[in-house]
Amino acid sequence: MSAVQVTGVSKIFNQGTPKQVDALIDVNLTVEPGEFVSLIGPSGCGKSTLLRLIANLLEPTTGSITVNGKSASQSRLDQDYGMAFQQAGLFDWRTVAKNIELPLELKGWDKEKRAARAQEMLELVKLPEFAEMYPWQLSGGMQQRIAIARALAAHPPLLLMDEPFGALDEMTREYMQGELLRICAETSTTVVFVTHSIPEAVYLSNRVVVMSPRPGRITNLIDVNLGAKRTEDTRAAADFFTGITAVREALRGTHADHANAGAVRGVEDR
Amino acid sequence: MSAVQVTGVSKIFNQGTPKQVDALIDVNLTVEPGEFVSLIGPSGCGKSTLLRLIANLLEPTTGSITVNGKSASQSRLDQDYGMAFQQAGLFDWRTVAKNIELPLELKGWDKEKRAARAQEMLELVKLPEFAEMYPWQLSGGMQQRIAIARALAAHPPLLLMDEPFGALDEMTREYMQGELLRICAETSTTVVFVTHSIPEAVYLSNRVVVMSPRPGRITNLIDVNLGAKRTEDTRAAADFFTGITAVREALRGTHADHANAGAVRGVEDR
Amino acid sequence: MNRFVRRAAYRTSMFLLSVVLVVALWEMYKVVGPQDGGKLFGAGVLPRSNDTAMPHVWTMLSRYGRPEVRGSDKRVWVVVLAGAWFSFRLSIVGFLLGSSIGVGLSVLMSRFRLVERGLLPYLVVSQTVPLIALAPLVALWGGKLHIFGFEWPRWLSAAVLGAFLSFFPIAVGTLRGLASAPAASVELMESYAASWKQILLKLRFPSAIPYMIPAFKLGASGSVVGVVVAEISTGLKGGIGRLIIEYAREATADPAKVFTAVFGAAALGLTMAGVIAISDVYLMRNRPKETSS
Amino acid sequence: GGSSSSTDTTAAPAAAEVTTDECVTPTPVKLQLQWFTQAQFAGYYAALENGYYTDMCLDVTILEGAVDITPQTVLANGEADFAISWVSKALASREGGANIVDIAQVFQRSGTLQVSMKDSGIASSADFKGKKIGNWGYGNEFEIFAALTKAGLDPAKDVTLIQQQFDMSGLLAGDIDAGEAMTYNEYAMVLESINPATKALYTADDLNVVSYEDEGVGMLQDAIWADGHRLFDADYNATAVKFVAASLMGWAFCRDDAQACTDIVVAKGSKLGATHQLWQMNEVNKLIWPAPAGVGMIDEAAWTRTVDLSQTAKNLEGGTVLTKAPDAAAHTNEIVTAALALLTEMGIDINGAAFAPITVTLTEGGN
Amino acid sequence: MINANRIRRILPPLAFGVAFLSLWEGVVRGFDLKPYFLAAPSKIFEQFFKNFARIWDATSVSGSNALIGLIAGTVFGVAMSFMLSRYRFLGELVTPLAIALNAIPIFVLVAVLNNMYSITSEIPRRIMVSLVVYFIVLVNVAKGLTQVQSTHVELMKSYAASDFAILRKVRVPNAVPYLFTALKIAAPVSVITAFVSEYFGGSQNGLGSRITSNIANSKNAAAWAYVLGACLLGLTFYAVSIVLESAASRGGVASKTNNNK
Ligand SMILES: Nc1ncnc2c1ncn2[C@@H]1O[C@H](COP(=O)(O)OP(=O)(O)OP(=O)(O)O)[C@@H](O)[C@H]1O
Ligand SMILES: Nc1ncnc2c1ncn2[C@@H]1O[C@H](COP(=O)(O)OP(=O)(O)OP(=O)(O)O)[C@@H](O)[C@H]1O
Ligand SMILES: [Mg+2]
Ligand SMILES: [Mg+2]
Repeated sequence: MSAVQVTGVSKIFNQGTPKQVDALIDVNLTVEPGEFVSLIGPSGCGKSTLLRLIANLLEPTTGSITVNGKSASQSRLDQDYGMAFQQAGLFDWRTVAKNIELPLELKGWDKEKRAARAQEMLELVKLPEFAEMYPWQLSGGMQQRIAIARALAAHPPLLLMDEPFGALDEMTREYMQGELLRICAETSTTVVFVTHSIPEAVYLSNRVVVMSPRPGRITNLIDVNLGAKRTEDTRAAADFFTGITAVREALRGTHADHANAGAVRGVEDR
Repeated sequence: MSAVQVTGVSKIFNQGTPKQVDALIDVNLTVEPGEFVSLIGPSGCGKSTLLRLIANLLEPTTGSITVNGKSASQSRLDQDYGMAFQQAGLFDWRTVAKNIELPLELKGWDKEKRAARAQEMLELVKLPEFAEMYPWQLSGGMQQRIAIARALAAHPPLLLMDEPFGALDEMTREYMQGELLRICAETSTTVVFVTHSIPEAVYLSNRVVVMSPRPGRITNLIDVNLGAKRTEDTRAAADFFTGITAVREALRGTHADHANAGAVRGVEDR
Repeated sequence: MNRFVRRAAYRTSMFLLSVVLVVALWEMYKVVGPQDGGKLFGAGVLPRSNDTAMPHVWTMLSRYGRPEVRGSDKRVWVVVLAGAWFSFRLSIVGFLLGSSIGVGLSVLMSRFRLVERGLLPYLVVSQTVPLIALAPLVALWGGKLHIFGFEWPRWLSAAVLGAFLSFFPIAVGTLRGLASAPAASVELMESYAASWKQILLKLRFPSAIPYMIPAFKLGASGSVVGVVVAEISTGLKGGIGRLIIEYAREATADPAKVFTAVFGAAALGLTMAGVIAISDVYLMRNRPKETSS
Repeated sequence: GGSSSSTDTTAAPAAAEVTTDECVTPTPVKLQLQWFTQAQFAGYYAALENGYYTDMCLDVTILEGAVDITPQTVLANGEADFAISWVSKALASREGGANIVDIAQVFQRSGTLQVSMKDSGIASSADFKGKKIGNWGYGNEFEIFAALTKAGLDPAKDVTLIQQQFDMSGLLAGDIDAGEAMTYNEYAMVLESINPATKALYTADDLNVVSYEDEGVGMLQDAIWADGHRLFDADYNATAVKFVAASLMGWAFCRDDAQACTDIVVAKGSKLGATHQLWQMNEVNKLIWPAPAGVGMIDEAAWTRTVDLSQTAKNLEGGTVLTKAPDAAAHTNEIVTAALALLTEMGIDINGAAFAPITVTLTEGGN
Repeated sequence: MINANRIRRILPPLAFGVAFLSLWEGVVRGFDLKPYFLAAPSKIFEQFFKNFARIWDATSVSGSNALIGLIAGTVFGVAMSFMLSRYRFLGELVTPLAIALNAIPIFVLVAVLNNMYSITSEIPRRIMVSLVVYFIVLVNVAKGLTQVQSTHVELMKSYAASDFAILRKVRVPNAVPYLFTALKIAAPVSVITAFVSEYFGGSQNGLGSRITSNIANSKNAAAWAYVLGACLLGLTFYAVSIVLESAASRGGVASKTNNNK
């Protein structure tokens, strides 16, 4: 049974109105359990939309999606996945530990169990001493780690991440990538990961899904052969650069008219 | 005569108080005319401080800085340089053309001359038809190009840029890097460029200056041998990856304790 | 544009609908409410529903069409409109006065930290001085001013009190706005060797506008309140505030009349807010629309 | 401004010789009233309208009053040349340093009533105990304090004092037990209202009226006040004589033709109804006429009573209006005597011995 | 230990205040201004301490009107904003009205309210204050309840959270700072409204009525002693709301919820 099964999915916003947007057309994707898949593509190609569809935050216009063999909506109700976004999205008014406990609270866990799990997650992200601090007292990288801890707290078999490291500087970002890989390996989590960065996609993934816009669709599926265990040295490996070049080539096809792409914002999205 | 000459410069903030920060210690750097130099290093190592010192937005605690053989303050008054920042920093209430004209206005140029120059710069950045639009109607990449046009409008011999592409997505960023190189070549401008991205530093520069924090100093000067003309293919070249690896190695030395670097924000910078 | 018009039309109709609802509630209460008031949970919170305390809406409206006093050729609506127009002009003067003072102070405070530290607490204190104590004083002192042949007209006292209530939010809002210019933009201007004045005019003021507009809205309604209180207090004739007490004197016999003046005051406030809203649209026409939501 | 010293006032100066030369430039004069335009001030408006001031070579501007306008302060500040004010209030200001002088006592009697419904059983001020007593505030409540003091009641404890809004609805709605009413104004407001019990206008029979004049605590009311300092200036002094003379002429005119005076006041923009104004005119006339000693003369007995009451009547704050008796310069009959001489010369009846009030029928709402 | 920073913060306002009062006193004495024109600060302070008990009584009358109105207005404002955030149509219906009412000099309603209630009642004054406070709170809190980060809402949805859970765990905490901002604006306004409401008659035991009656009797120093009381009352309200606001800002809200457990 595959972790995620997307079959013939299209998503059309504002169908039938002058503002109709064909965000995704006939997308098929299978993610195996334990796999790390990245979605990459130019802005507006539908990466976030696809992720939201898998998360059942949106309903597909056509096609079907199953997560761990269940319907997407059922797995949302079962809290089968954790989510993380570009903004860490922590709640300023909750301590770090209480932030991590949030999904558990909503699952109805009792207090001790929640606290124990939160502490466990804090150790996983190497921030055990920050439990009682508030998010705004932490640096951006630390906040992002807390967000990941929150996403993982309920031990979801599936992690959905939308550009979680977009706001970090490159050095912190590379460090966080290593951490994410370590954590996912430890908990054997399946990950669907949206990114704009080619090296990031290549470094993290088993497979890179390249998408193109207007209408959004999948153009390439690129396997990355960097082995299961990736270290800092991987970033200097020839295979790493090969992967980067391959993804760049695939992307270049989707990206021909970039010069004035997106053109006039006011015209495009209003 | 070198374009920028930094000699024995230190910058200490809040000297003598408990909040003293040794932002830069004994920095020496020479930038030749027409050269493209990148500053890279972990957060807080003093990259922006060094750039601000060259721009005479700060005074060095010790040491001296000359720009084109003049004192830094004189060259600021002479508008010998243009500046660009991470945020394009365009003024929302001015049209694109008026944004580009801003430095010229402050120089006291008359209206026709300003308009002519603005149009010329818009052609340089390949956006001539957007003169009468407002910045917020343009995409991020286009805004950044306008910011570069503004920085270059007074034909300064020196361009100082502080993470100008930090806010762009990777695809746009790579495109913008190409544009910047083209423009600087056309106008034979000297550039001092701050970045967090290793590939960016390598792709753009003749020389990469690697810095380390606490106290901020220059640890390495890495020459990049990619030749004068860089194309999209350069990004797949072996020399490019060699450069990346060299810079990463140099950086790793500066970066040992990154795990909880920046630690508790509230404690560090307030 | 089309969307903008539709949105405005929708909002207007919602507003009208809500007014209709309020009218309906009023009339409904007149039917079900106790004639002489009543207690709820032991407190006399239920108003009287008799025709003296709560006249019928149509009584109030029809009062506009009848003469002010018997034998007078002036109808109430003419008088109320004239009063509102009179107070409107005073409010505008007060508002302009208040905004120049407010903006001036904010520039001064943003230029000199010392002034900000020394002055700001007292600006707050000044707003706690009850207007009713200040009004007679301003009227009194104003009359003492005869500088270079300038005679203090009586209406100016009311305008000054309007200014007194409007300058504070404007000063505070503008101060925040002036400080809101991004540090990078300030550095950019400095890199052009721009003077303080150039930075103020070309950067700080334009970036302060989004902060200034809500401040000016508060200032405008403050000016209206100041003028109306001053009219009541100093007896300035011709304005809506004065009309309210004059009509309130007759509440015993002609209860609908005072409502006509109260609605006049409402119209005055709304007009003032409308003026600011229009300048908002004008000033923000070239700004990103996201911020104006 | 406002800095005139008051040390030179032991007695008011004598009236100046008034010469009735050809009028070249009329002397500008500002008169500050204590309330809005209404028949209470009809004499001044009549003098203005009928040209009596102009005849005296005065160019008079009448300033209306308001909630927070204190006429005697306006006068002391030089914002007005003369002011109309009640004696006790003005004396309080004088004690506060305002050098103002009563130069003509227009109203000879107090017109203040305390009106209650017949069934409330308030027949005299002694019955105020434990009641909610309405008043106008702003210094118009001193007679109530005097009456309470006389009846041995403490205003802070034995009664609840309520400031009335600008009308009598507090009394009619039963919120207060007795409302302060001037014979010429608020009393009429009650009589212009419908009695829900009878569905007709209230009549005097429905009401209990306590008259402070009759209770022996009446205080002198509307008087013309002048700047004591400037009275030493011959020009101002002469102006004062002419002003008082013309004003009293106005009052004499109103005595003889209440309807005409009412019309003048209504035309001046009073917002009160016409029958109400006529009633007011008639009642005001009753407070002025007949004036056996001559209109405007200050009756020493009434003056002394006012001063005494002001010193003994305890107010809400436990203090009295005046802490000591005012000096002799606080009032003078010199000006009014000179003015009356002028009027007598012109053949004007200054006593109104034959004055007979008219009968005014009130209508609903006073319209 | 008094640190230099603190002195630097306190000194300018202190110096300014002393200079202002000295100038005032100097002008009054120098020009020998009469008290009915301008009372000297020294006289005002003298009156303030002499009449302290009475000023205190009057202050507590006006102050309790302001406080009760403030509390009632806040409660109704918060309740209404919950309704508005729950029922969008209601929000669209009421918000323009609230904005419109905010722009008008609403205190003139006292003239009408005094007739709708008893003139002897404090209720019209309190209603007046509540009305003014109500709209300030309504507009702000409704904003706080609706302008939540979309990330937060999506996150909650991904946890299959109910609307009620989103309200409780996202919207309400998000609205707390907005509520305190509203209170900061409303607190001084409530005091001012309480005074102005006394203008239209009613019980004569409040500050507003004391001030006007002392002015009417040319007792300016005493009037300004009451004004001083009024200023202190306004400042107290303002200070309390500032303290509440800073207590409610980020860490404060958090540490409070923490202490509650
Ligand atoms: N709720 C919506 N209503 C209408 N259009 C939408 C909506 N959400 C997304 N779209 C449109 O669908 C397209 C795909 O959007 P999506 O956010 O998935 O792109 P993306 O690949 O995530 O882009 P980015 O890299 O900028 O995040 C875009 O054209 C966008 O404007
Ligand atoms: N105005 C200032 N006052 C006090 N300390 C400062 C000031 N500006 C910078 N610093 C300190 O100087 C050090 C260097 O700062 P700088 O901004 O130059 O770093 P950077 O290399 O640009 O970092 P980043 O990559 O985060 O932009 C930091 O520790 C910073 O906190
Ligand atoms: Mg996206
Ligand atoms: Mg920097």
